[in-house]
Amino acid sequence: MQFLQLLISGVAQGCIYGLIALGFVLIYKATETVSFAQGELMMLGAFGGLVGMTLLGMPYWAAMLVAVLGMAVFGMLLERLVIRPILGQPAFSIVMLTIGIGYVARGLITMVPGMGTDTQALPVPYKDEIIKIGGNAMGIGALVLNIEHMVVIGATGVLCVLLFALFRYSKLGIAMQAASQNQLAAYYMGIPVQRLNGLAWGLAAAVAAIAGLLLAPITFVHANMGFIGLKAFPAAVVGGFGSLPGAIVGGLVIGLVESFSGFYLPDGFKDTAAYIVVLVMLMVKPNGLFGDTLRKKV
Amino acid sequence: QQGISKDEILLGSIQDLSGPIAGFGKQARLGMLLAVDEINEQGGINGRKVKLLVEDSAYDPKKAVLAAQKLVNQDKIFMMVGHIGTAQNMAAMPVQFEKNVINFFPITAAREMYEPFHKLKYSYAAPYYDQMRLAVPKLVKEKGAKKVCTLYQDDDFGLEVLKGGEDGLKTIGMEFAEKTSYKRGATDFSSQVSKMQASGCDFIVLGTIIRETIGAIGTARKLGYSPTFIGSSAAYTDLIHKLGGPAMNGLYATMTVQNPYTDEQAPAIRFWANKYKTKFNEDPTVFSVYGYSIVNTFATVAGKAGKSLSTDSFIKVMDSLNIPSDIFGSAPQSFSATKRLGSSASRISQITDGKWKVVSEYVGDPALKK
Amino acid sequence: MSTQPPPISDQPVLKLLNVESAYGPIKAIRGVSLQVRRGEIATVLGSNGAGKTTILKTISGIIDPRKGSVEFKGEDITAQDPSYIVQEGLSHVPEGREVFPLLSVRDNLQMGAFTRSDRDGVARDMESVFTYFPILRERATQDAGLLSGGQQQMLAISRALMADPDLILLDEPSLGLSPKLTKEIFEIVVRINRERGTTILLVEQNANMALNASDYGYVLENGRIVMEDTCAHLREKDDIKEFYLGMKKDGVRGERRWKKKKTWR
Amino acid sequence: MSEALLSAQNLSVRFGGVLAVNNVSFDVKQGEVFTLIGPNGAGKTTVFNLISRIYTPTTGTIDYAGPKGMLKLTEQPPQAVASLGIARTFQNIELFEHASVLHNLLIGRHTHRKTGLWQDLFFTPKVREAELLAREKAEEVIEFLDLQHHRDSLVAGLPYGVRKVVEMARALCTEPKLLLLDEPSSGLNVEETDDMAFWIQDIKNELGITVLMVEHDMSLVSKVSDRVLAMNQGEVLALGTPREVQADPGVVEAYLGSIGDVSSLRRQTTQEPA
Amino acid sequence: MRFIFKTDYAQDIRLAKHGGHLFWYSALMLLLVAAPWLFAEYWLAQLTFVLIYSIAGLGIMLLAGFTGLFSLGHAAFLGVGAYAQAVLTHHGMPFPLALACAAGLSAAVGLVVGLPALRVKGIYLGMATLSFGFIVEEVLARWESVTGGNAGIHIDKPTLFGWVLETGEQFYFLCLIVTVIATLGILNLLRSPTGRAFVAIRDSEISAQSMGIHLAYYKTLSFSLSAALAGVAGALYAHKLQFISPDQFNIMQSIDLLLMIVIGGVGSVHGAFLGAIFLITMPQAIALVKDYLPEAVGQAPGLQGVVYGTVLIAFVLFEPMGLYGRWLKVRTYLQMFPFYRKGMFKRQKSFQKSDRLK
Ligand SMILES: Nc1ncnc2c1ncn2[C@@H]1O[C@H](COP(=O)(O)OP(=O)(O)OP(=O)(O)O)[C@@H](O)[C@H]1O
Ligand SMILES: Nc1ncnc2c1ncn2[C@@H]1O[C@H](COP(=O)(O)OP(=O)(O)OP(=O)(O)O)[C@@H](O)[C@H]1O
Ligand SMILES: CC(C)C[C@H](N)C(=O)O
Ligand SMILES: [Mg+2]
Ligand SMILES: [Mg+2]
Repeated sequence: MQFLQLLISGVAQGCIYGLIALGFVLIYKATETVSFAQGELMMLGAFGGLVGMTLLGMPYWAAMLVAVLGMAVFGMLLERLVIRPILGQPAFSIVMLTIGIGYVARGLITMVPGMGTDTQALPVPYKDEIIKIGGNAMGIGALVLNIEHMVVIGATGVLCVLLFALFRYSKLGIAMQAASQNQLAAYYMGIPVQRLNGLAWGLAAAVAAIAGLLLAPITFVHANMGFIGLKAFPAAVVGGFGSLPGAIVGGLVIGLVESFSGFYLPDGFKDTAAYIVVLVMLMVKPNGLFGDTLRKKV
Repeated sequence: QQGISKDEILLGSIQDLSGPIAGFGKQARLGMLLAVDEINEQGGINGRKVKLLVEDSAYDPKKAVLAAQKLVNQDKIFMMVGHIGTAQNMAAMPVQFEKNVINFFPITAAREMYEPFHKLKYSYAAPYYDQMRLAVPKLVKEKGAKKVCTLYQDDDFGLEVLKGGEDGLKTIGMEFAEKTSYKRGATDFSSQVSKMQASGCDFIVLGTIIRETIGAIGTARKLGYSPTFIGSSAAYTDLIHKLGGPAMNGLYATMTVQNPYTDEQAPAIRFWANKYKTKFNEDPTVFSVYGYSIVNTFATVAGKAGKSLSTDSFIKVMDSLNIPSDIFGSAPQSFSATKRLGSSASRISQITDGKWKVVSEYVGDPALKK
Repeated sequence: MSTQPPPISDQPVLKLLNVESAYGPIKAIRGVSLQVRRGEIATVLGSNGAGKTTILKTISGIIDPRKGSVEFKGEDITAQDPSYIVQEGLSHVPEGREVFPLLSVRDNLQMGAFTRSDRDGVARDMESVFTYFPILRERATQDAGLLSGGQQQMLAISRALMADPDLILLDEPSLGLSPKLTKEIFEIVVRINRERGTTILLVEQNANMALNASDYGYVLENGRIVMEDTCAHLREKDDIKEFYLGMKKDGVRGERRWKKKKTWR
Repeated sequence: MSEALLSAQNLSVRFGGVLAVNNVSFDVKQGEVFTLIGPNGAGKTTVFNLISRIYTPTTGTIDYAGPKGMLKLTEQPPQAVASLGIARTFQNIELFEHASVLHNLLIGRHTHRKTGLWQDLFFTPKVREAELLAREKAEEVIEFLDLQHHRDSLVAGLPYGVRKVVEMARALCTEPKLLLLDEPSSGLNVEETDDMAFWIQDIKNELGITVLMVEHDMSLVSKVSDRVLAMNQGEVLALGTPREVQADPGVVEAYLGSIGDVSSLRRQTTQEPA
Repeated sequence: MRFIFKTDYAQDIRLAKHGGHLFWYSALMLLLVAAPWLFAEYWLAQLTFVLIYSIAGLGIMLLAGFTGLFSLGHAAFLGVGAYAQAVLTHHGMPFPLALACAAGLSAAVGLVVGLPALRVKGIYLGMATLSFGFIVEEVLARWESVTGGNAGIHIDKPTLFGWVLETGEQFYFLCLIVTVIATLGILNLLRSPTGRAFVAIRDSEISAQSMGIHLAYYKTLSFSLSAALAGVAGALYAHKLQFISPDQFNIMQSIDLLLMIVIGGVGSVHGAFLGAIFLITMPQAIALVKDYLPEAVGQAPGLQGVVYGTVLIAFVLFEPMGLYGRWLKVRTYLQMFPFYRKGMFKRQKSFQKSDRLK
């Protein structure tokens, strides 16, 4: 029973990592950059939802929709204003840009008086509800499923399938990958690289917003909530950066390892488990579980 | 004398304005500003206006040092007041002491704020260690708890809580049945809580601050696990019940001054709270009170030190000072040339119906510590 | 060639006027003017570093010219976004292959047809490309980055054909291809020109092939056009014969150790 | 021109479903120019990659007459290949793009470094001396290949043809015994190909370096090669003098095609553009 | 433009390429030596921090700028150096010896981290180093018997042969000497085969290998050297700050180090110094200015993050070569003054290519 409960917590937490990792992988597949701003976009999305619900008094679903669409537009704007001018520069420059964007986003939110520095709760309708399986009449010894986690798990699955289909089967998705692999050739093929990039960023921001909104009941909304992205990186790496199913599997691996090491191993292992797993993974399988093993052909 | 001019006293403070406990830092700063404004409106201290410079450390010791260097060596402040954070204070104090600048009433309840002795250290906050050492055995006995466990933040703050709890339990012949910890910023406590549940703990000492307190209790509630929880004064904040909602009811925490609710029974507190709210358009918190009291105490002492205010004359007044309980219900404090902690006493409070209620008298003899 | 080739009209499809492009402070082409008529195959000859690739890149918008203008089908496309230019019906086989290394061969070809929306036409062209280069069909699911050099070159050419363009810019299509394939490539190029009326601007080191396949030729030296004429005429010129076709009067080895100065300019 | 400098026996390598090289054996004799030809995808570059240890053969071995006698090349680590006196160029040109030509050549001198980390850190007189010597050697190669004009240019801005030469220069800087050239003339025009032919001959005759090359330009092949090996689909098709191999019907069929006259490409109409 | 007429190969390997260099760098040295008498104490302390960060910057520049390996966990080496120094001097080891040990220990740790670097690149390497950074931080926090855990430890003033460096000035000179030595070492490396091998690996691993460069050896070497420099910087940092705790060496510190060289200019030794100057003065500048800004902005928390991020974005957008790149352009402009043409530094269109295939 204990084991099962740990398994469930691990899967739940793993899906959270996986959900965020999806955003990383999405941006990576479409633009070959690692976005350090993904966590911050998530934070902005959550704040968007919060403003919608508390200040503007919108119902949950409306606020959610507005926040996600708003973030999609924001992502595209971000691309237009900040990323596009240096499109084509080495990926490293763009990575640095995303770090800068992260700083600014965190700072700006913190600057908002009366809101930025505080921790806030997003009043979602399903908060604190749980499902119990088994156990006696009192519910003692039952397996506990948390609705908040179930929602995350469901959303992660759906998003993963959608994104996978986009990149595998749609012309647009393949073109995004093409542009990221060889921008020059993409231009030669008439692929509107800049517009696709804008789209990719919009999509990434929307995915981030979804992640932020789903996470909000679990971690609360605050300026530094994006730092959880630092745990999602290992998830993406373990799965193999660039593989969408890999992101989920990686997230699950990290979540489960954390859950079990937190229970069975001495203190301190839970917090470093993710990183130890990454190091071990990179030694054993340098490109992750699902990453493509490629060498330049000369 | 550095920081004192004909008509101005320059004070410095370092707060976390953009880091993990920015919520606290901001409130403390506002509390200080309120006090400064009140003092200046009343003509200042012996004709000198008070000027307060606040720097941001973002809860980062290195930034705290840089900020301290700026305040001490560049702006040449007279005194550092209400600097937040243990590690940050530890890092900044050498810079201050080199220039004979007093570290006055840092906002952290670590024992290092008055130990080992230094003539420039003054602390007002009952240490987490003493809070837990005294409150835990008392509450354990009251509740008749069988197995006591702890969940603490693995940093200097959490360790103080842990040690206090450990030493307190020793006095009643118990020890922690399970010790679990987490890293600052953690959001998932399921395995820690499961671990404590599995070992059958019915009393949990929390070395947690805001989100972690809520997260841990929330996780337990969802698992249908409801032991007695007690936190330190770091968890004594209105944010706990505001964010955590009804699930937080029943949580105990040690504290000294009361959280100033704007609809508080006591008129003095209510008046003050509303004044604060009118000025800053925000509800005050217990950290606002800390900031406010710190500056006021400074003003009292500086006023007594007279026109020829200097570090030495300040210390002289300070070392024979007795501060009675204030409107917020702080414990009486006293200082001497060897005793640099105002009081180690704290009381216990509990969340009932979504609000902190004081449930005990001060425990701990104020004269217990040297 | 049995099919009656469509006539070459006098209308220029592509017109460069006084174009000047540079890489930073280095001027690569200086005031180049040329035009390609609808339906013809034109070629640009020139030694290494003469600026041939630069001309093609300028046309397809990869480099913005400092001066001058580029006109395509009567529209000014100077310094336009390259993807826009391709959508207008111009496609470019770049120097050095430039395939999408991590996409399959089939996806690479699909990307060639990115601007098209007629599925049937695309499928048909994919078939014909596979008949030109059967190896591509064999490797359709393999990552393009793993193909051999020549196979990648085949892919790059095929990809441009997939766009079904009005004008193809070919930058050294025979690079790294076997002698047999080189000839086949030219046959294909000519066939596409004759059958579909696609206009072609060709840059090629294999001057013999280029001059035979093309209708009109330009000779580029140091970023300037120094000679232009019909290929029939160019084939007869002594300088061309000597420097580009390698038909030296004296075949004595070692004699040309010391390069002769080129005569024109 | 007698004993084998390099001898490959029964080399095979498989990538997934593709048998890129299939049971290939050949000897390269000291002091000759040995050429590999074959249709695209025949496995020529793969043979080079096997020799320079970028790939490991599935089966088969390569023997090489190193400085200390015969050794199994297939058991050497990749970075040891250069110090054994084998240098190569790449089909797609792999230069240090953001460095100057001179810098590229100096990196080519790496196998001849005589100083260690600590000496380098303090730039001892010994390092200075070695640096000057390396520079002199590099200058010799620059002289040899007529690269004076490009000495200080960044590789990224050089025309394709010049880069080919720079890559060859870099390989020569390692002072190899065996030089592997992958399509040295691709991207060069007739005149430049001629120069390349002279250089290859000079490399063989003046520098005494054995050359193994892959090449598609048959005029160059016949001009400089002593022996030619034709491959097809990973297998050996023919081996012999250039003339013999070119006459081999299999080679003509798979590789050469009916070259000869290309005037058939010309537009057949009378309509001459004005 | 200045033309240097070359008559001798030795000219190319000289550190100072011409009289101008010699003059300006001597002047700079003179200024640095005279600094304690010219600057107020506060600014001297800042200058000391600049020197310390420059040393760390040189290290990460060697790794990222010259070998092309980006580390997201460099603060760990800083931490190892700092703690080694703290523990060793506490046990009475004299400063120079402790410094050497700190450097050595960091180098050894760097060697270990270098091992995964042999197999992974780009983002994977970034994650490996990031993970490593987290693990080191945790070890520092958990190994309480040695490191004092999260409570942090105090460091004594450095003693040189029985002579205690009491004042800020003395410590400044110590840092200056170490910095000069480190800089000369790096410059020497860069003009010798070792440095060339690093740069070769950065540009193309496959050709570096075919030139006989042992990738594994040079990558680990680069990691070790870089870590050693970070370790030295960490040791000095510990003395300067006098108090260290594990969270001073967290991911944010690592990112700061990386930002430092990006803003300074990746791939130039100057960049390390300019970046360090920037990193130290920027927060100071904000702190100085914010008191004059309107309350709502000046006192708002988060201002620093916003300014910091904006400056970083601005650099990447407008000056990808960093401060040093900007300086080069200004210099060229001045040298060519009447002949400067517009568009000379106009950025060319450039096109990204997958770096998964390097
Ligand atoms: N990226 C670049 N940066 C700087 N200069 C360049 C760059 N690309 C080309 N050049 C210069 O521009 C001139 C023309 O180059 P271009 O590539 O157009 O020549 P080409 O005629 O195509 O030569 P090749 O036959 O070698 O392909 C050359 O002198 C070259 O040095
Ligand atoms: N790393 C690899 N993975 C999978 N297939 C490969 C790999 N390397 C080569 N091949 C395949 O092996 C065959 C031989 O390739 P190779 O590059 O040796 O050809 P080549 O003879 O050099 O041809 P070209 O003249 O076109 O350069 C090709 O079909 C190629 O697709
Ligand atoms: C304000 C407190 C929560 C600060 C905490 N006591 C610390 O040590 O940093
Ligand atoms: Mg070209
Ligand atoms: Mg090949």
